Amino acid sequence: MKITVRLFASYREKAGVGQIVIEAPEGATVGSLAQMAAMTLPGLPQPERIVVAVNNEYRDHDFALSDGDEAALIPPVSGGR
Amino acid sequence: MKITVRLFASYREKAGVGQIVIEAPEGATVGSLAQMAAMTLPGLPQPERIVVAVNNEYRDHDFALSDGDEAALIPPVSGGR
Amino acid sequence: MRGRMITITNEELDPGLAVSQVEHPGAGAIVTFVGATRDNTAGRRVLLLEYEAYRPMADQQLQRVADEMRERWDLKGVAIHHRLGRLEIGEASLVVAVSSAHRKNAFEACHFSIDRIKQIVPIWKKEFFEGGEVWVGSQEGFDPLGVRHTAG
Amino acid sequence: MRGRMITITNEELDPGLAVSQVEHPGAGAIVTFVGATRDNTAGRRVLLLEYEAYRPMADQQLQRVADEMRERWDLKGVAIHHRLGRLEIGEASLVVAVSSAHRKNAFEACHFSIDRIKQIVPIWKKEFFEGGEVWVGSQEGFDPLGVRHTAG
Repeated sequence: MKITVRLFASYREKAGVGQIVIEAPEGATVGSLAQMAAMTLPGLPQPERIVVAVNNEYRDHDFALSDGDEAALIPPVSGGR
Repeated sequence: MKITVRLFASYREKAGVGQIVIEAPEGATVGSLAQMAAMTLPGLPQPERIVVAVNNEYRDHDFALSDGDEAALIPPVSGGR
Repeated sequence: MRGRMITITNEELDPGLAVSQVEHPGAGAIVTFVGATRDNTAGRRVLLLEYEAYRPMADQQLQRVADEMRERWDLKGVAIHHRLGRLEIGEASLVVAVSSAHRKNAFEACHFSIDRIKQIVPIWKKEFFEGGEVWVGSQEGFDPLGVRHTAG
Repeated sequence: MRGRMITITNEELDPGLAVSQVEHPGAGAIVTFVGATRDNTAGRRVLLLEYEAYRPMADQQLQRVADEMRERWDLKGVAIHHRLGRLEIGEASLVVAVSSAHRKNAFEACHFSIDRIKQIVPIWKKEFFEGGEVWVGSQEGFDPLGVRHTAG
């Protein structure tokens, strides 16, 4: 299934790209996506520390992905200050 | 000695006057002024509960008055809200 | 900087002016309080208000509140504007703006200022109801010298 | 009421607009927070800033903050404006205005909103120093789901 992965701020700059589309196996979860991302993209933290939003909602690492999902890797936020 | 006594808000309305000049004996204090005021002006609380400012400073009832002082009887304040 | 930072006025208050008065390159936080009169007090419908002050003592006591704020907290700027005269419901009677490097100081100092103004600044509010009017203020709690709790 | 009450914008923020958006005849208190970037962070001189957001998620999370405020406190109005793009030092990046009948609710809710925005709203700040730039944000404390303290 196709997952759009979006990157922001420090993640985007270190990866050198703001968006990639990956082909994930059936049954892939947020956790397996984080592992895949940490292996293929430079500058990400350890997989278990990557915070992920799926279709604009924060999801924990057990969350099952579906074909067409937009998954965003969310670096520590720093708005408001 | 001459003391100008100023009245505000509820005190002024009950007394029907905003300012009086009284002749106080030498040695008069804020406390004796409060007693005099409570006896002669209608609608004031008990003398020991009258808060007094002398020349724009809050003063306790032991404070000695001087000729020419301006003494204000200060009802409970209610600004800011 | 436009206007006086600590002021008592018959003019309509402008919260944006107070904010601009405390802006500072070292200020990360500006906390502003706007106090207005509600359309009811204890269930009674308020129609109109009037504020009266003993001046210049009220100006001096308002300045004292600002001085106490700066003594207790590390602040960049303090603006306090109090309105006098007749006010419609919802019009601002008080605006306090406080700036500081970190927000905690600004929040605490701003909150303190409102309590302190109600303790020591000789300003009085009259509420006009249908068929009545009353000067607000509780005889029991009023102790600007802070002595009653010790004098008993 | 002019403009959107919960908004993320590239335009300069106007604290007076936020205040006017939460005015209400039953509101006795309006507490406003203006967050701006200081001219230094940990002693280092900051020259410029840039804010980036993940939209529309950031808009939704900002609305969630406002919803949580209204669930926890009895409020009359909530306005939250967040700025994006390049900012000069001292320009406001965040304005929150909260109105309530009594001031305690407005103070508490306003303070809460700032902490909450820093927890869950996907907006990032980059600070530009002389000879360097850095995305602000601590990996350690970031836990928008609020699970790490239980998961260990």
